[in-house]
Amino acid sequence: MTVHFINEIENLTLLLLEVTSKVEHAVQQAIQATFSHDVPLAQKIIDADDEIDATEILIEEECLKILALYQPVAGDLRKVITILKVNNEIERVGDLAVNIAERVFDMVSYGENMVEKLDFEEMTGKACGMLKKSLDSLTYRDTAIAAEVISLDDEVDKLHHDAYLFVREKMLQHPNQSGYYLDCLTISRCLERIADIATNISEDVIYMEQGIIVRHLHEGGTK
Amino acid sequence: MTVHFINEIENLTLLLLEVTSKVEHAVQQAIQATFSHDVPLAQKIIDADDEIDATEILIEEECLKILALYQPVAGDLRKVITILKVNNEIERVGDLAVNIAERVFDMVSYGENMVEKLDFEEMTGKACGMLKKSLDSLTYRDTAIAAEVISLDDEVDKLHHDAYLFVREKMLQHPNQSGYYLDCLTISRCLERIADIATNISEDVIYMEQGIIVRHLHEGGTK
Amino acid sequence: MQKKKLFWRKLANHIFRFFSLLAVLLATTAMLVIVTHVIRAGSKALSLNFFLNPSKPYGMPDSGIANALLGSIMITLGAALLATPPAICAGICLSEFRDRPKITAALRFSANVMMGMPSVLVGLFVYTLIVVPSGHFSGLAGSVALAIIMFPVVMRTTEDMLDMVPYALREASLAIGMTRTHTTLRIVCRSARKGLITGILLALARVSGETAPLLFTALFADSWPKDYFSGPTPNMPVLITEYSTNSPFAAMHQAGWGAALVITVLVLTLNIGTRIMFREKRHAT
Amino acid sequence: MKKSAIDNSFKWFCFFCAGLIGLLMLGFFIQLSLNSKQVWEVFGWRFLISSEWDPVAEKFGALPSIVGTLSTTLIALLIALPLALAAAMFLVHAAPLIRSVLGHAIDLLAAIPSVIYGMWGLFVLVPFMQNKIQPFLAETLKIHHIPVVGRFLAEDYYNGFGILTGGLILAIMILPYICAILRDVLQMTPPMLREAAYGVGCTRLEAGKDIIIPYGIRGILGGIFVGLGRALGETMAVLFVIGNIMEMPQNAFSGSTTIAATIANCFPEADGLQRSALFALGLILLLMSLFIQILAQSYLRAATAHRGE
Amino acid sequence: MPLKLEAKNLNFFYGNEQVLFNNNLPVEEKKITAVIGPSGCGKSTFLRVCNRIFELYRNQRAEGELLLDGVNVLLPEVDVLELRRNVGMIFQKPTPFPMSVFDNVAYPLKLHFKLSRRETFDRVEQALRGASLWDEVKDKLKTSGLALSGGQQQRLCIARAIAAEPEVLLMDEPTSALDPLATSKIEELMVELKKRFTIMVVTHNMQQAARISDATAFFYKGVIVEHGTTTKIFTNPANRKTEEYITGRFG
Amino acid sequence: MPLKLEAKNLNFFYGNEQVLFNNNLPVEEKKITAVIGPSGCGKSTFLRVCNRIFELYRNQRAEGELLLDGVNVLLPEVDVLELRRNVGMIFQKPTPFPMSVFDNVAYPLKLHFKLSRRETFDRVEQALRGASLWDEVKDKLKTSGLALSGGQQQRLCIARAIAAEPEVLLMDEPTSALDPLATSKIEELMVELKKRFTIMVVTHNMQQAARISDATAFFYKGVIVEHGTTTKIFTNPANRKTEEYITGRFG
Repeated sequence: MTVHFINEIENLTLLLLEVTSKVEHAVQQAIQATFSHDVPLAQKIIDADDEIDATEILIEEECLKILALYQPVAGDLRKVITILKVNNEIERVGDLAVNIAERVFDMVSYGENMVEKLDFEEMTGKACGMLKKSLDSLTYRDTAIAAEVISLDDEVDKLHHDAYLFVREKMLQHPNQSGYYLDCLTISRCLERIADIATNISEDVIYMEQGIIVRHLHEGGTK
Repeated sequence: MTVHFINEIENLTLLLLEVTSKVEHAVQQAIQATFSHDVPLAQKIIDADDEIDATEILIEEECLKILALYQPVAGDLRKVITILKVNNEIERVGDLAVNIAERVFDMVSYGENMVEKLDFEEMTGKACGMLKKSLDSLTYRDTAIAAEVISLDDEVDKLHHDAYLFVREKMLQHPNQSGYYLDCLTISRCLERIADIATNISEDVIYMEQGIIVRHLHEGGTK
Repeated sequence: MQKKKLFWRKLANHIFRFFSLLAVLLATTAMLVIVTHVIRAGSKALSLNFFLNPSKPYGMPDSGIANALLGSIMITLGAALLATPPAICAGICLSEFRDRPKITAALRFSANVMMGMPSVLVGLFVYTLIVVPSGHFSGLAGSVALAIIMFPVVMRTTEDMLDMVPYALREASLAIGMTRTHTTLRIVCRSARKGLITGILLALARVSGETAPLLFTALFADSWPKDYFSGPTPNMPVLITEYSTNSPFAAMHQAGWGAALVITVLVLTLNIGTRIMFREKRHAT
Repeated sequence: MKKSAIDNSFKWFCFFCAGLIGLLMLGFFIQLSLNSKQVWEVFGWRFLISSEWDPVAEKFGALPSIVGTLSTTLIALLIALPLALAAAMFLVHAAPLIRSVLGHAIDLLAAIPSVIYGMWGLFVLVPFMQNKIQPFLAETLKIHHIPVVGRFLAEDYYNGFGILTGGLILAIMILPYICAILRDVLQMTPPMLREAAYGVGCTRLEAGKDIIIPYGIRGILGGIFVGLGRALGETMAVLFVIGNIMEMPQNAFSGSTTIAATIANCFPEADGLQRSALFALGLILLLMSLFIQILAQSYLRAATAHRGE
Repeated sequence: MPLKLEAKNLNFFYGNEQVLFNNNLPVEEKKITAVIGPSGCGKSTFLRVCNRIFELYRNQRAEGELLLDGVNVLLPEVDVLELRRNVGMIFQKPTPFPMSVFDNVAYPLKLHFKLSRRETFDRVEQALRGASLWDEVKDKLKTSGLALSGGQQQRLCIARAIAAEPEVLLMDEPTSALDPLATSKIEELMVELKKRFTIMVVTHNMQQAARISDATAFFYKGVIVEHGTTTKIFTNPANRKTEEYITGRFG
Repeated sequence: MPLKLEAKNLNFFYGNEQVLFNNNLPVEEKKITAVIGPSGCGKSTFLRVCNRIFELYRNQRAEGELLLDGVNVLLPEVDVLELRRNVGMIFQKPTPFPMSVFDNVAYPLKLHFKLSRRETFDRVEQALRGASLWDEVKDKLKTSGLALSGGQQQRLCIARAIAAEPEVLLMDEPTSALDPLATSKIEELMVELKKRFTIMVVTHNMQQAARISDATAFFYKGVIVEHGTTTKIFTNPANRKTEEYITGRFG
């Protein structure tokens, strides 16, 4: 019956990859919407989250089903649990995309050219890249990639910190635009959290492959 | 062998309760530290997080062990998975407590009496109360409590929204203190997230007891 | 205390093992003595003529055992033909049709009792049943007597063998849509085939040496067994009896030993042959 | 419909065949009872306890035959049983090669026709008893001076025939027979039970006497009864060596007779009341063997049921 | 989903003792339905009603309806031999017939169909392939079926059962006498077979039921306490008894 | 942890065929050590070396060391009767002796000790309680051990084994002939027993090994491929073969 177990796991991994790419897309579009103050796009992203949530539930139920029906042990068990946890994380990323998109409604009130915009391109690229890579490490069971993702986290943290300083400075300069900059800070924080989530996923992958829990080992540094 | 399985699960639940009360305590102390600008206390909270992290890893390993050794199904399986997920959530609460405590270092720079303080007492009480209740619902397998927790989430959201409006107003009034109010907003957000986490836990409990995934069913409203 | 106990336990064990070895040696030597004597004494009588000529009254030359051998074969085969088919059906009845457990239990008990029936009584029975009404001894009466001895043996062997066929096999056969008869004959009996043949042949080997019943039925005659249906028929066991007890002459004794050797070899050959050909679980009876 | 008709007729045919065995058994009883009616009418129950057998005077009694039958059987069993049991235990534990060689030898010996034993008894054992054993007992051991034992073993003249010789030949005959049954019973002890016995620290003797024999006890008893029945009804082996004297035996070397031997011996020349007396003996033998068989079968059946668990 | 088999109000009696009580069970076509429950709960009995093999024994009787494609097969006018061709059965212990491997499979064909030698051979090969046994036995079709290993014998029995092209396969703990390796082969085979047959399998082994079945019925004391998809039963059973049984709280 | 039993360089031969190769296995005191592996991997053989029961058979021999409390019990000068008192064994099928329940347990006592009736009775009761059987049989101590149910028989055998106060209990698939309910009782009993005895159990059933054992040794083709705590083996085995075996990839 191992064949069937392997098939089920593969299907599940594919489903997870699919929802990940959707989520990633959602994050990128949300960032774009904040930049272009595109309310319809933001609304679309918020609406699309339902689908992502549904997929999360589906994956979780499948994991439960696999655990109940195939009762895996050792590596197989770790794989299922990892998928279960990664799935949870991915859904959180989806929620973060929604959080970003929600900011748009507030941001538009400040008008396109009224404010000095923050460029999230680099940060978005990095965070999404980390997410993608962490999922790659899951798919290809490659702990090297996972380790790389973990090391990248510091860079994103740095970018977030920069954004924070930028925002504080701007608020001092333009107190009346502080609402806008608050939104920017929220977005930055969301992106930083996406990077954190990618790190978590990578840690889970390392656990899956090697059976070692690396979480919290390096946290002292990054937090 | 069911006896041993039940014992293991009970021990695990106890461990989880213990770490939860620790985390709760950490949150309350962190809030107190922000209010009294108590840096040593904040540092203590941050240091104590290592222990919480260690317990999280321990609980997760125990869950994996139980899954591998006892291969539970049905209600038993849902219980283990719920503990696994709740454990994860609790650790996040611990991280949030650290986040709150970290704000203290920044806040002290504004001096005790310089700023109009935000009173987080009500919000902290509510959020921690929800967390406590959600764990009670897990312990007593009581979905009524879980449902109550879920319904309380809106109140905390409301408080967070109030805090947001308050912060924005204060920033306009005192742009030079905007750093402080940013910290306050962060704290408020952390508390709101604690409430969210309590809600998640309650949803997990409902799933455990009834096998129905209630997550996302009501999210449209609360997010 | 424990050490002492251990010593006595071990001593008792050694004594026991010695005694059991002794028992085996004693038993086997007794056997060897008999068998070698039969061979030694019997081989003196053997010659080609001994096998080719019929037996003749004392004093006549070229006496042999050919007629007795032929008669024995006829009587034994006749018994097998008479007994086997109904005995197998009777065994099938005991093993396959259990819906009347009381009747089958009674029949099984009868068969067991019949298996232990002293053969001399079988002789008496057939004597009054056939010999007296028909007015003469006959080979057929001998066959009937041997058949009566064979019948319960084959019947019980059949039952035992069929019982060894797992019940699931019957259900499996019925489950693919076979009839009951078909299942019994084609599947169950076929599964037990080896055991059945072994049982029949061993029963045959056993009755082929029976003497007592033949004394009352086939009797003996110094002629070719042409009167199988109507007169005394020569046969080996009675020939041996006649030659060894009822005759004071050494020459007759020697011929008797010869006949004894021949029948022993025949019975054992049949026995060994059966066991080798259908090597399966042995059965005591 | 047609298929079930075949099924039914086949079933009834089988029942008919099986019924034959019941008919046969009844037939034996009826025939022996009918033919012995005359004796029972003349002598009544005294036939059983009378020791006279005088065809000329037309006086018949069954006691000598019964005593001869029982005593030869008893001797045979006393000799054969311990040897058979010990030998069977040895065979079960012996190395595979020895086990199979000796085992087959025993199977074959059990198959040798009884007339051969009788003949060997007549030509070898009787002279041996006459020329060696009896003189040895009487002259070397002065057996008749020993009280009690002497009464049983002393005989004035040596002829070799008698109860002891009959018993011996029966013992030799049933030894392989019982041994084969016992070996089969002992071999049916599950290997795991044997290992369990050794596993608690039994020696071979202890395992045998406390575990293996009790486990097969019913089968063993059944086997003994089957051997007993066989000895009881045996004709030819005893006929040659018992002496065929219709008197109450005085001691172990007295010539005597058994029921089966009497029938075989006297029947050809008998008629009238004597023939009826022989049928009456037959009836007694039938009842004895029936009794033994009932015991044997009840034990054997219990044994199979208990193994079938 | 079309129903292949459906028990309606099925009751079963051993003499005066009732062992199945008002059983209702729909069995979907081309699915594996596992029947689980503690010893003596009537699960094997239920299976033995489906091809009326219980009729071998006196004092056993079934009441109620058992619909095969909508026809109540418990009615006396339904030909039992034909029914048994349509409903194959596999037993706990392998039951190869005392004949060659080839004849074992060809036997039911000869019984039920009039086929040429060529056709027979083809269908035997097909059945053996269907039972994943062909490659292992193609060179020894003439050897006795009893000479195969336990797992092979069981697959031979499956080949025999499917040779007559039945619609339903009943399996009564088909792997309980086999070692783990042979068991997993049989399990894989069963999943393969459900593409063509409707399978009902009684099993003691809950993991097995979980692994291979699509639907599960839980029997307790002669009553079907719960039935539904296997996933449902094993992750979220509706009945407390079911939950207790599958989590090992009893039985 | 103190080692109770330790195999060092243990080799085993059936005639000329070697079936165990250089086995090294430390067995901790008062723990349950499960021995798993595919059929024919030598796991039962390993157990049978531990009380030298293999010596019953010709052509079987063991080489190397098997230390019981540091003493190599394979040496001929070690008394085998004494060793077997110290190392009890439970078999696949229950093997009650053909005597009463009481005598079954009293037998090894009578064999090895000189005890008064009172003492014997007390120790029998103690052993039966230890095997969780006392309550079920206290009213029928005089009935035959064969009259008990399968699960009770197996517990009777356990009582018999522990009556002589051995130090090690060897169990060779002790539940493979039992139904699930009896199995779970035996498993609970085993966990109870490890408070007093060192237990080695051979099992086919991986779930069982997972549930009850503290340490697990995986045998493959006569070699101990991996041994360690059960948690480690079942969540994160070091060897690929072990992983493949416990996840059902083979065997």
